[in-house]
Amino acid sequence: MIRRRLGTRLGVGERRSAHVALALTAWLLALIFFFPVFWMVLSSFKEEQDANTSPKLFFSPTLDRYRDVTSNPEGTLAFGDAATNSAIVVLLSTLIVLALAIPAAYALAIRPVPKWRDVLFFFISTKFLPIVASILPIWVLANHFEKLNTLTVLVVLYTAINLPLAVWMLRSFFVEIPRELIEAADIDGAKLRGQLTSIILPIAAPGIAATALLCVIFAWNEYFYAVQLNPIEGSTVPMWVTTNISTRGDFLAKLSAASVLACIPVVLAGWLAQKRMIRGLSMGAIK
Amino acid sequence: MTSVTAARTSPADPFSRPWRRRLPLLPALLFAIVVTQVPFLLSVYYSFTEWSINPPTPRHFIGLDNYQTLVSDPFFREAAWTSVLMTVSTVLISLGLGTLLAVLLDRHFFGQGIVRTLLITPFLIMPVVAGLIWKNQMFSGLYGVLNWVLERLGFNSIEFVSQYPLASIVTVLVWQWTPFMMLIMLAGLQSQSTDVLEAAKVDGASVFGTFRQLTLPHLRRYMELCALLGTIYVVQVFDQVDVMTGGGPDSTNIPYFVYERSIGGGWDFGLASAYSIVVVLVSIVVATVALRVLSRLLTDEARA
Amino acid sequence: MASVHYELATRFYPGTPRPAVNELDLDIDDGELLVLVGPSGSGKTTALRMLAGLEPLDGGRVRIGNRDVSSVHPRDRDIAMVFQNYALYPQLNVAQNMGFALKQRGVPKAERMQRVRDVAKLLDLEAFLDRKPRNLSGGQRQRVAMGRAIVRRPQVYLMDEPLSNLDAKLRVQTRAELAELQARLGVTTVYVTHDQVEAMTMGHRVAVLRDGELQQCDIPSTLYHVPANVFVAGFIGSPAMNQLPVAAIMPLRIAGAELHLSDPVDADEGDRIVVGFRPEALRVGTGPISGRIRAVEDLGSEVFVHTVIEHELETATLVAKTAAPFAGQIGDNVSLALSGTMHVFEPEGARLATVTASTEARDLSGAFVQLLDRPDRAERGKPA
Amino acid sequence: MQRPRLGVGRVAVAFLVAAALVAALAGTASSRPDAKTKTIRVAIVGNPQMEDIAKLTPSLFTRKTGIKVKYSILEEGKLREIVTRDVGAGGRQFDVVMIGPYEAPQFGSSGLLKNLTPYAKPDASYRYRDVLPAVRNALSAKGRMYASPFYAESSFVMYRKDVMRANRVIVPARPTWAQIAAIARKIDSDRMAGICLRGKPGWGDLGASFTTVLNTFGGTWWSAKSNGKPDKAQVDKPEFKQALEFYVDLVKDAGEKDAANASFNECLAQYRDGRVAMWYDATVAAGILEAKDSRVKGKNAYALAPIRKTKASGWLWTWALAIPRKAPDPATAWKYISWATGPSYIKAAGTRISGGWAAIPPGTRFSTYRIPQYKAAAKAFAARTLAAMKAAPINNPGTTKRPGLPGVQYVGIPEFQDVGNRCTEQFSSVIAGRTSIDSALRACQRIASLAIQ
Repeated sequence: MIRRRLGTRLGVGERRSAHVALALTAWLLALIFFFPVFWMVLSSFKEEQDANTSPKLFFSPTLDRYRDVTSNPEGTLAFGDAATNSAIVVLLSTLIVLALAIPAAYALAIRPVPKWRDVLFFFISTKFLPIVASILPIWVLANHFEKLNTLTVLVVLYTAINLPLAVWMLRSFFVEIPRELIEAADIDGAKLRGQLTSIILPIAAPGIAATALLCVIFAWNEYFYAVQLNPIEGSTVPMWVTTNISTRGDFLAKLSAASVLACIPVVLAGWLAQKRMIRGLSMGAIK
Repeated sequence: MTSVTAARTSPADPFSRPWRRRLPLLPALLFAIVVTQVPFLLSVYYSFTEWSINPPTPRHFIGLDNYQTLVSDPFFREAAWTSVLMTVSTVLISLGLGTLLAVLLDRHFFGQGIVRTLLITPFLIMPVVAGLIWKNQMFSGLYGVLNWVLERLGFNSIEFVSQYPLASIVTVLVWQWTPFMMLIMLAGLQSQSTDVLEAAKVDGASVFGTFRQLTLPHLRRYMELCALLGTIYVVQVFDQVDVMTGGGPDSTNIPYFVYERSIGGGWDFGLASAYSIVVVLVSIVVATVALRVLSRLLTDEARA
Repeated sequence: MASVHYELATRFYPGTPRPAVNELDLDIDDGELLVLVGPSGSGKTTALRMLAGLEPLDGGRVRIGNRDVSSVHPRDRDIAMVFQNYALYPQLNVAQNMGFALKQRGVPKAERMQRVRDVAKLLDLEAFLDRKPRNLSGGQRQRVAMGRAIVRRPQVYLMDEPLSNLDAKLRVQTRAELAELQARLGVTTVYVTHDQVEAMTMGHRVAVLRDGELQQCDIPSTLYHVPANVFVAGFIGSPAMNQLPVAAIMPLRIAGAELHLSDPVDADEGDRIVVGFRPEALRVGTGPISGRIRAVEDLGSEVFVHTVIEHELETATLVAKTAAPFAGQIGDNVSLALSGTMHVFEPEGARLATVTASTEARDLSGAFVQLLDRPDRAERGKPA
Repeated sequence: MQRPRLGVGRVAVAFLVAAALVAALAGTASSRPDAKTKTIRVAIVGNPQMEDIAKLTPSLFTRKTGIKVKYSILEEGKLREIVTRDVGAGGRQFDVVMIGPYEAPQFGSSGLLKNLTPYAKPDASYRYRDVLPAVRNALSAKGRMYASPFYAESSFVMYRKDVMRANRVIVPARPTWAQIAAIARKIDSDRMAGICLRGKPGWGDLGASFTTVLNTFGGTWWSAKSNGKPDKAQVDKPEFKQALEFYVDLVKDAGEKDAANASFNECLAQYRDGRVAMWYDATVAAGILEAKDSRVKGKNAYALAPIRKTKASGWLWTWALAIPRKAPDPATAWKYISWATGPSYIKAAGTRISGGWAAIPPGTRFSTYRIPQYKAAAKAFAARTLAAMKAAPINNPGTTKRPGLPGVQYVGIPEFQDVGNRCTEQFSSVIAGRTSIDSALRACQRIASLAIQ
C-alpha cells in the first residue's frame, strides 16, 4: 500500500479516530478564526449596500471597490504613496531596531553588564507610558524640531516602540548560543564586530528573522502615531485605510477592499515566514 | 585578601572595565532614554501644570492639583478596573486558546500548514480594521453574521457590542492575540526534547498526564513570555475600543480614558498627563512584582 | 613557545565563599605537556580558563614566558584552546573554522589556506575541508577542533577535556595520537581531564587538584607510587588504592591481622591514621585476613576481586588484583594476605611514610629494596 | 542546536537595505514639492461630498488657478483631534481646516482663526449674502465669520409614506415628539421598528439627537451666569430626566435593533433595508435615500424635527472651511475656500459627481435651492431641508438661559465635547439596558459639574 510506504502519521498504538477527531478540531477552529478575514475579503467584492445589510454569501462580485480605493484624485493620499511611506518607515525602523538591539542584547546576554536585569526591565518599562498619553509631548517635540509630517519622526518612534521587544527577544536567543563558541572566538582573536558578524548573527539568524518580522508587523499596522503626527506628508497605509471611513454614508465594502490591500504585505510576509518564525521563537528555550 | 582587591580594581584588567561591557548597550540605551524618557519627563512636567488648548490657556504651574483631582475621580478607577479586566481576560483566554491550538497543531495531520496559515492571519490584521469588521459584520445586532447564525439556530439575536461591550472587545482582542500566543507556544512545544516525551511514553504515562506533568512545566517560561508580551500590548489597546464602542461603562479602559481627557475632547493636557504618570508608576510597580516575584523570566538565570 | 607560570593565582566565583582556585602555584616548562586532573568541582577547568583569560584573576598572577598576562585579553595571549564540546562554529565549514583565528589576525588568504591545508594533512582532514561541522563524526569534529588550535601556532595549547565526548576505543587511540602530536610540535600544553588514566598516560607531569587546591604535581609514576596525600592516593590508580583507617597502636592490624613493617612509622600513639595499599599488594588465597567475595571483575588478563572484610567492627571493602584465571565465586569466603608497598597517612591526609608491609614477616626483605629504588626515577620528569 | 543558516541574515539585510533605498528614492521624488506652484494643505473629513470635491479639485480649481491642493482626508474624530490640536497649539500644518459650528465661534473668539468676513464680503464670486444666515451665524462670533460652510444639515424626520399609509397614520409636517412617539409605537412590529434614533456614544452622535430633544423638553446641560459663562450643571433637573426617559423609552419600545450602537450609518442601513419606518437624523440622509441606487427611493416623506415646548428643535451642523491664524498664506487659502464653498462649485459639481445632482453639498446657500436640476433631483426633500435649515433655532434652542450660544445640538463651550462624550456613554449604556437612568444621570451630573469648575 502506498500509504504504508509514505509512513504513517499515527504514533504506535494511537487510535485513528482520535487522530481524525483532533485534526478536525484544528480545522474547525482554524476556519472559525479565519472566518472574519474571509468575510472581509468577501465584503471587498460587494456593493456598499450589500456589505451593510443582512449577511449575503452569494452576490455578484465586483472589483469596483478596489478601483474606488486605488483611483484616488491627485492631491489626496494614494495607496502607492502610502505604501511607499510605510515600506520606508517599516524597513528603516526595523533595521535600526536590529542595529541597536543586537549589540544591546549582546551586552545583556553574552557578556552581561552588571545589573542587566534592571536594564532589561528599563527597556520593558518604556512601554508603560500609554501611547495616547505620550502623543502630547511627542507632538510638542516633533513640532518644535519641525519633524511633523516627516518619515523621520515615524522611523524614530517605531524604533522606540519595537526596541524593547527586540532587545528582549534577541537577548533570549543570544543566551542560547553555546558559551564556548563565544570563548573560542575570544581566544581566536575576534573582536565584538567579528564575533557578531561571524558567530552570533549567523547562529541566531532564525531568531533575528522572527524578531524582525514581529517588528515589521507592529510597525506596519501602527495607526495612532501615524495619523496624529503625519496627516499631511509621510502618511502611511493605516491612515490611507481609514480615509475610507465616513460618518455620513456606507463605507464597509470600500474599507474592506482597502484593508485587504493594506494587509496583503504583512499577511504574505507572515504566511511565508511562519515556519521560520516558529523555529526562530523556539531557538532553544526562551529565557 | 589585599591582593584580591588590588586585582579587582586593576585598571588594566579587561574584566574590571565595566564600560567596555556597557559600550554595546549604550546606543540602544541612549536611544530609549532620549526617545521615551524625554517625553516622559515632559509629561511629568505637564502633570504639574494646567494646560488646555481649547480654549487656549497658557500653561501654568499648579503643583499637585491635578493629582488631587485624579485621586477623587471614580471614573478613573472604573477605567482602571476595566483595563485590568480587559487585559487579564484577553491574555488568559488567548493564552489558553493559543496553547490548545498549539497542541493541536503540534502533530502531523492533513492540511497542517494550511490550518496554521489560517490561524495566524488575524494577528496580521490592522487593529482598527479588525474592530470595524467585527463590530459591523460579526457582532451587529441586525446584520452581524453571529446573529444571523443565532437566528437560524432558533435563538434570539443578541446586541453583542452594546449589551456586552467588554466581552465584545475582549473577543476581538482574543481573536487577534491568540495567533501570537499560539506561535510562541508552538515554538515552546517544538523545543521540548523528544527524549523526555519518549521516556514518559515508555514509563506508561497517559497523554494527559504527560502533558500536565512534563509539557506544561516545560511551557511555563513560554507562557510567561506570552503573558508578559500580551499584557504590555493589550494594556495599551485603544483602536478597538475607539471604533467598537467609543467608550462607556465596561469599555473605557485607561488608554481611552486618557484619550478622552486629552485629545479626545477634554483637552486638559495637564490632568491627562497626571493620569498617565500614575498609570506608568502603577505599571512599573505591578510589573516589578510580576516579573521579580511571580515569574522566572528575569530570575532564574545563573549566567554570570 | 613559552613556559607558563601560575603565581598564587586565585579565583572566587561571585557569591561563593570558597575560592574555585586558591593560590595556585605552578610552573609549566616550555614544551611540557602538563595535565590538570581532579574530580568535578576541583577547579581544574577554572585554572585552565584563568590561563586562557576567560576567567579573571581575583589574586595572584599568570605569566606566559616572561609576560604577565593577568590583565591581557584572551585574544592577545597567543594561546589556542580546544573545548570539551569543540565549540566549532556551526555555520562555518571545516576550513573556515580552522582558518577563523588567522582571518581575525589578518593573515593573507593564501597563507591562511596553506596553513589550513598543512594542518588538515597532518590530521587527515583534507577530505572534509568543505564540510560543515554538523556533517562530521565525533572523532572528525575533535580533530577539527585540534586543527583549529594547531593552525594558530600559539605559544600554549589549552585543552579542556578534549576527548571526553569520544567513545572509549577512539579515546584511547586519539590520546596516543595527541600525545605524539604534542611531542612532535613541542608546544607547551595544558591539558584538563577528570580521567586519571588519560592524565597518567599523557602528562609529562600531572597536577592533581581538589577543591581549588593543588594537591601534588609530579611525574605520573611518582604520583602513583609516592602520593602526597590520601586524596592523590585514592584518585590516581584504577581500581583505587585500598584505604583503611587504623588506630596507631603498634603493631598495626588489619581485620585483626598483624602487619609487619619494613620501617617504623612515626605517628602519635592512638591517632586514627590511614593505611593505603594498591590492589596488587593484596593476595587472594591463603592469609590471615578472612573476607567474602562481593564482586569479581574479570578483565581477561587480570582479575579484580572485591572482598568484604570485618575491620575494627565495621565492614570494609578491599580490592585485590590477581592473575587470571580466578576460580572464586561471589559469596565465597576467602583468605587474604597483604604484601607490598603501603602508605601511611596522617589523620588530616598527608603522607607520613611509605613502607613495605606484610602480613607475613618473611616477605619483608625483598620489598625493602624495591622501595629504595624509587626516588631516582623522579628525576626523569623532564621531556626528552 | 539550530541548523545554522549563513545566508538568511545577510540576504535579509541586503534585501531590506535595497528595498529601503529604492523606496526612499521613490518617496523623495514624489513628495518634493514643486517650488513654482503654490500648494495649500487642507484637512477635510472623509464624507462623500468631501471626497467628491477632492476628486474635482485638480480639474476645476488647480487648472484655473495653478494652486495645488493637498488634502488630508481624515475620519471625523481624528480630524477633530488633529485640527483642534494644531489650531489650538498654534501649529501651522494646515492652510485650510474643516471644522464645524461647535469649533468655529470658540476658536474664532480665541483668536485662533482668521476672520473671513473681510475676505468674503468683497469677493463677488463668493456671494456672501447667498449663504444661509442661520449657517453663517452658527459659524460666527460677534459678527465675524470664522469659517465658510461647505456643507450644512439640519435634522428632520424621514418616514416611509407607504408604511404610514398601510397603517393609516398621518405624520404631521410639524410633528410633536408625543405624536412621533405614538406613531412609532403604533407601527412598531417585529419586522419593522417604529423609529431609528441614535444611541451610539459621542457628543456628535447620540449627543446631537438627544440634545435637540432635551432642548425642546425645556432642559439644558448648564445654566448660564449673567456673563454668559456656564453656572451650574442642570443634568439633575426634572426636565433633563424627563427628556432622557422619553428618549430611552421610545428607543426601547419602538426603536431600532442594537440601538446603543447605532448612529447615522447604522440607521441609514436599517432604514434603507426597510427595518425601520421612521428615522430622525440629519437632513443629508435624504439625499442618500433618494439616490439612484437606493432601495427606498421615492417611498419617503419628510417632516420637521419634532417639538414639545419650543417652536423648532432641528439641529444645525455644517462642515466649514477655516484658515488658522498662523497659516502662512491666507490669501491663497481664501482663494481655495471661495471656490470650494462658493456657488459655482455647487453648480459645477452637479454634472460631474457620480451621485448626480442629489449628492451635491447641500444646505449652505439659497442659490442651491434655486438650481432647477437640483430642485428636480431633490424634489422630495429640498424644500423641507431648506425649511429645516432656516428654522434651526441656533440662538434660542431651548426655554432657559444657557451658555455656549449659538448652538442647538451642542453647547458651544470647550467643556461640552468631553462632557457630551462621557455623558452619552452613560446614556447609551442606559439604552443598552445596562445602567439605570438614575445612576447615569448622577454620573453625568457629576461629570458636567466637575468640568466647569
